[in-house]
Amino acid sequence: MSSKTMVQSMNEALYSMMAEDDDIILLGEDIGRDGGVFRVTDGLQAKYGENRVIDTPLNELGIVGMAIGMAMYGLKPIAEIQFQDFIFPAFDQIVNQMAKIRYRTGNQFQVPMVIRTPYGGGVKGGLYHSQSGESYFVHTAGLRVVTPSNPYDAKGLLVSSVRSGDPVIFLEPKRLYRSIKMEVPDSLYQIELGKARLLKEGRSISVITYGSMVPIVENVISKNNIDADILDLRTLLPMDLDAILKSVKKTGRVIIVHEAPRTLGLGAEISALISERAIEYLLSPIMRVTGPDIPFPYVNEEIYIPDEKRILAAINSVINY
Amino acid sequence: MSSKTMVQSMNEALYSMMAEDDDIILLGEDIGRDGGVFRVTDGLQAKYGENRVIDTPLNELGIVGMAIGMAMYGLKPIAEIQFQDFIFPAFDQIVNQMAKIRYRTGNQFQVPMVIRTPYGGGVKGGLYHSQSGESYFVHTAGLRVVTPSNPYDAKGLLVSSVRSGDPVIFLEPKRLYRSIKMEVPDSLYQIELGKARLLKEGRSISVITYGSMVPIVENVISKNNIDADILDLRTLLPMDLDAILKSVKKTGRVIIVHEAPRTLGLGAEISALISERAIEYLLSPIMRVTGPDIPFPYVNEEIYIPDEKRILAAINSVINY
Amino acid sequence: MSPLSNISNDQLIEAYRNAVRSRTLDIKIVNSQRQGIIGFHVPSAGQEIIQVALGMLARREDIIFGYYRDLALLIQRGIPLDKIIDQLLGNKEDMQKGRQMPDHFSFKDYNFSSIQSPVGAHLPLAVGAAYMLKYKGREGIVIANFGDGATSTSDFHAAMNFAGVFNLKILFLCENNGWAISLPTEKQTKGEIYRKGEAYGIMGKRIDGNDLLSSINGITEAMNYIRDGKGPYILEAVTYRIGPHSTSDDTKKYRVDEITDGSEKDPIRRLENLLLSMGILDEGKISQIKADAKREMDEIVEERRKIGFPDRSTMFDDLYAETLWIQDEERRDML
Amino acid sequence: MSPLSNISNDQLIEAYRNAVRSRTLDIKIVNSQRQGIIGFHVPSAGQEIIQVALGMLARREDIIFGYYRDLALLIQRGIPLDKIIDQLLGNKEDMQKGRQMPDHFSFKDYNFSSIQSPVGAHLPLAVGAAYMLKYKGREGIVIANFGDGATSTSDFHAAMNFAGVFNLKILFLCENNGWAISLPTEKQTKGEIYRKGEAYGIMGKRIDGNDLLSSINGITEAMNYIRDGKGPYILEAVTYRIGPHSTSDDTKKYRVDEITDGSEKDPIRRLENLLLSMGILDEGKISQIKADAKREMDEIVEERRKIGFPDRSTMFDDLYAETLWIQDEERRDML
Ligand SMILES: Cc1ncc(C[n+]2csc(CCOP(=O)(O)OP(=O)(O)O)c2C)c(N)n1
Ligand SMILES: Cc1ncc(C[n+]2csc(CCOP(=O)(O)OP(=O)(O)O)c2C)c(N)n1
Ligand SMILES: [Mg+2]
Ligand SMILES: [Mg+2]
Repeated sequence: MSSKTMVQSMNEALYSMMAEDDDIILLGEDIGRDGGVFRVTDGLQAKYGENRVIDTPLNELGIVGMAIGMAMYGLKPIAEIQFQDFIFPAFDQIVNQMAKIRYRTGNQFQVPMVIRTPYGGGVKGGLYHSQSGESYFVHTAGLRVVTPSNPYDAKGLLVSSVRSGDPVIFLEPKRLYRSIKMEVPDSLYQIELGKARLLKEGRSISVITYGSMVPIVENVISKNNIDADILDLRTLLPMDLDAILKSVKKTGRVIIVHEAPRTLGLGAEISALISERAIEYLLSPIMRVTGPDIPFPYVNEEIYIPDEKRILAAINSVINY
Repeated sequence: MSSKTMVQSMNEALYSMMAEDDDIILLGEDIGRDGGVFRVTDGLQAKYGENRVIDTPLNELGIVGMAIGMAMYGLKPIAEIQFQDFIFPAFDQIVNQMAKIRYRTGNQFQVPMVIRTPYGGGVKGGLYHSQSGESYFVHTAGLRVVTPSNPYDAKGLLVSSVRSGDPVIFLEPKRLYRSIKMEVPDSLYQIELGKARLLKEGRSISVITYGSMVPIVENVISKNNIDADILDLRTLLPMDLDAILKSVKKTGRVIIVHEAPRTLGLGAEISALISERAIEYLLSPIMRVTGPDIPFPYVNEEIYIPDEKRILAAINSVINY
Repeated sequence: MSPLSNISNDQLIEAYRNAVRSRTLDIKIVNSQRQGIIGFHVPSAGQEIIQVALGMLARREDIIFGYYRDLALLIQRGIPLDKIIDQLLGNKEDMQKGRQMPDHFSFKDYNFSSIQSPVGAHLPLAVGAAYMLKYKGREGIVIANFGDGATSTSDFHAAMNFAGVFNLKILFLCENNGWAISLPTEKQTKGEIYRKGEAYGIMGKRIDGNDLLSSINGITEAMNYIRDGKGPYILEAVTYRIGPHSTSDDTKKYRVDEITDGSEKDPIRRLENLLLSMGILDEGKISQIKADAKREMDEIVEERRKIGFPDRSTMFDDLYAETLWIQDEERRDML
Repeated sequence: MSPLSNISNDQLIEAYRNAVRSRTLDIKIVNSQRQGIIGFHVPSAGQEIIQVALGMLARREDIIFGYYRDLALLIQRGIPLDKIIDQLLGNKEDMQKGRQMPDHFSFKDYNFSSIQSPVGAHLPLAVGAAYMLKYKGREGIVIANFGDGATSTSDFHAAMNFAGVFNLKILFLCENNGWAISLPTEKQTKGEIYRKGEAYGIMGKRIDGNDLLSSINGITEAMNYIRDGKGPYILEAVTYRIGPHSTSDDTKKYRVDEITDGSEKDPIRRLENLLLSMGILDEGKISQIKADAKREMDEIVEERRKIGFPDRSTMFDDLYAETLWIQDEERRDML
């Protein structure tokens, strides 16, 4: 147990899993000698060699496609896409291959693999180093989608993702890579996929969020002494429906906070699930506090990401409805 | 005016627009000599030549990317992607280029282009000739997304799409290509983008749908004498929020019907918009009748697509809530 | 030394028989499609010889990533006919549970990978499989088949480049049948397919894929090169699509036929003439092979037709290692 | 005949001056980044000579699709410095309204297209622009610049193949600087970049991009070929990334420098020596050019810094020809 950043806890997870299981292979751009542009794979090539920590040519389709082939034939590849914004060249491989192979082959082939990729804004990355694209994956049955919000979860969820036997999109909130330090066990542990974490209990409102927005939401709630449930989803596909409904049925009021654009952002699905199944418990509208439906701009990026002011306003409007 | 199928009305729209405007160029796989695998571009190469109706090599990224470059430099390309299932190799070009160029260049460049592509199941196409991927595009600000449900709308919406000056994803419900014939004017006309059509008025429920599901919904409603508003969205991005809210505020009950998978299908956004803005008018849960969250299977495809039974059950459950 | 010196007469007869069986089945499927028994088909007529040659030379441990037009390869690979037909019918015995369109096979037990519709998308997967062989130090090579159209895809480019960089044991076999639906190869690319390897530091060669000797020679040479660890290899097998692109395709708009079924240029006829001239077969034997194939295919389709379709509830299976609440709920609600 | 016979001494001095100005600005930006004035930068140090040569030979009507490391090209192209700095600062005068990261320029008025981050993604667009020229019968060619890493992208493959098939007037100019972030070119591909054209029936050549004569010669030859309608052309300009990949990059892990700023191998120094030996420049003039550049860059950055940032509400503009209710509402709610 020691204090670690998310980058460190994930690096450690990779290090230890690779020590245990020769079938785990890493591949991606600049992940080897350079240790990854965010250093998540730092030192792993030196330890495990060039054949296990593979610096690939610049082609995301190739990275993902090659990983799929490895996974079909017994390996457990963990691919890194340098920024989530650059995953789209591989989108056909993800949607039409990775997500569908187990199904289309009648379970003859499985695709146990993880695509790790940093997402989200707040690092002055402009249109192409800031995107939050989780919706594109959550809409794709056959995938699992996971997003940690702190160093402890990052390690446990990564281990569970690798061991799930399924293809997983693992979205890493890059803004939190080094901004939070916390005690993280040195050994391997798992956090069950598909389970949300209720990180604060309250009675007046349910605030549902995940990933990069969790610390901001926690801040608003505690600073303003709001009597709220805060739910950190952790897994976006499948979402923890039970936890969502339980909280909403208790509080009768809900806001959803995410950084991705509003239209068909994850908030839409959460809202729809609630008004399908628990509308009679609702005491006010379901509000979404999200990024706007525009590309992520370089200047004024702080306006893009939901801030304390916007979140608080939504909470108040719902509570005082 | 004469009776036309959707294939015919679109073919006519293309024919006439090209006659009027030399800057309109078609490109895609097998659209020239062959006239397109669904014959939408039949005869156009013979009329307008190989340089204007371009048979491209087999690369969707190339088709879309080339069209974007044309559009930036004064042409008005209309690209065909043979099946919507095959659009994903071009996804990076769509999300990161086509949708963002006007924005990122500060309006120095515009991208007036249309990607036409057949979508949806019911033609025994299995996993890769049946997909309804509208969510992937509707989540992408900078695009317009349009889906006609009949030959008249197909022509008018296509004309408006080409003239909009914006990048448009034009999703053609392939199951309806030849199954409906109706009177369609021979001359060019427009249907305003962003406006839904209220195709039946009623008081007890709002049924919101679009594209391939429209005829099925109409059938259920009329067969069962349901006193419903039927809203055919026509444009999926931007949706006609006013029409949706107006109808829902009147009826207080709503179901959404689409063929795409449920999780983050368009129904999620519609539901969320309603419970954000009109929850106090609701008399029952917002129900979604959609395709399931599985790849589109070859056998048993009729179970995948919402049928009269499932739609009726949802209507009844909402009305009798 | 005869190019066929390593091939016995029995093997030649077997190759011929399998080509004929494939063609016979191909025709049977097309007819079944017209009768509504089978939903769809991409005929392999005209491409049997290169496929049979490949099937002869591929070893058990070699992993094949075929594509949708590789019927003769499946047959030569020894995949039981009933399993093939079950897939075409999408019946209850289909290993894929009726989920894929006809001709989209997966036969893991036969080291025959999974066929998808998006053209070329299997090629990077083949590279991954080849990487596994290398990493695990396993015997065997990977063989990836595809059409001329596939060489234009992004997947082809990524796969070739990665294979070159990682120096993998992989044979890229392009069945250049002259067409990608309606697009002739000369409009598909201005490069020569067998020379596309030069962009990736990969050896390439063109062979006559309609000639068994040329095919066997070319494949043998390529495989030796690959098995020796010299690197990947791209073979362009020039062949010819005798029929339409698929049962949905109408070739009238874009094509006047050059090679017709059974004509002198038909690759099966060419093999027939070769074997006749070598005295390995005679007319009687040929007639018998054809008649046997006809009976065999008629019978097996008749037999497998009787099998029912997969249970509806199975359509919600096999998305994940364990089912999620989403599909469980949808199964419950929709059935 | 001297390779430079068409180039006047004044042009040579101008080229040198622009290379120096570019390098000076490059250093100024890197320093400004450290001081928090500019957010980010991809230095172009080491690649100025090929860029300046290109800028000399590109005509006004030629459409350039550059990439993020083309600073010297912008300068040689005659794009006003203030517009360049405004983009780097993302200030109110930035033509792109502060929306893109530094080095992601668009200057339509100068026939300089729009730079994006996803590597290679502009290449198919360049093909579309070249198609427009052909379709409209317009003068000029398209020039598309990119790095060695970009040759691995799917976009490169699609663009090259389409350009070949449609026989377009397009110059693919690869600035092979030896690296794609930390990946050396020999691990990027086992093929030679200039020979990648063979896969597409496209002519190719390698030149020393750090030598002005070689660059001018190579580009002239390629452009003549293209302007004559003989087809597209790929030039591999061998150059060298002197600095890190970007201001966020730390090269220590993966690299020992071969060419350093101002060393004998530095392409600007090479040009300097050439012009000295030709008697076109002397040490005094050189010092003055350098001092002028330093003053110019210091002054202009100081001047443009004073300009404020774009109004927040502009961030909701320019998604569509007319704004939609969605962005209108979000603008209202969020500001
Ligand atoms: C990515 C993608 N785009 C388009 C299609 C539609 N399509 C199916 S087969 C085909 C032509 C393939 O030609 P080729 O690779 O030469 O193989 P062949 O069918 O001739 O054997 C096309 C365009 C597809 N299946 N996948
Ligand atoms: C599609 C995509 N993948 C990854 C990246 C991250 N990235 C930015 S630059 C770069 C290397 C580019 O190398 P090269 O093309 O040689 O150009 P150079 O930077 O050397 O000039 C990478 C991997 C990106 N921008 N786009
Ligand atoms: Mg072909
Ligand atoms: Mg480089």
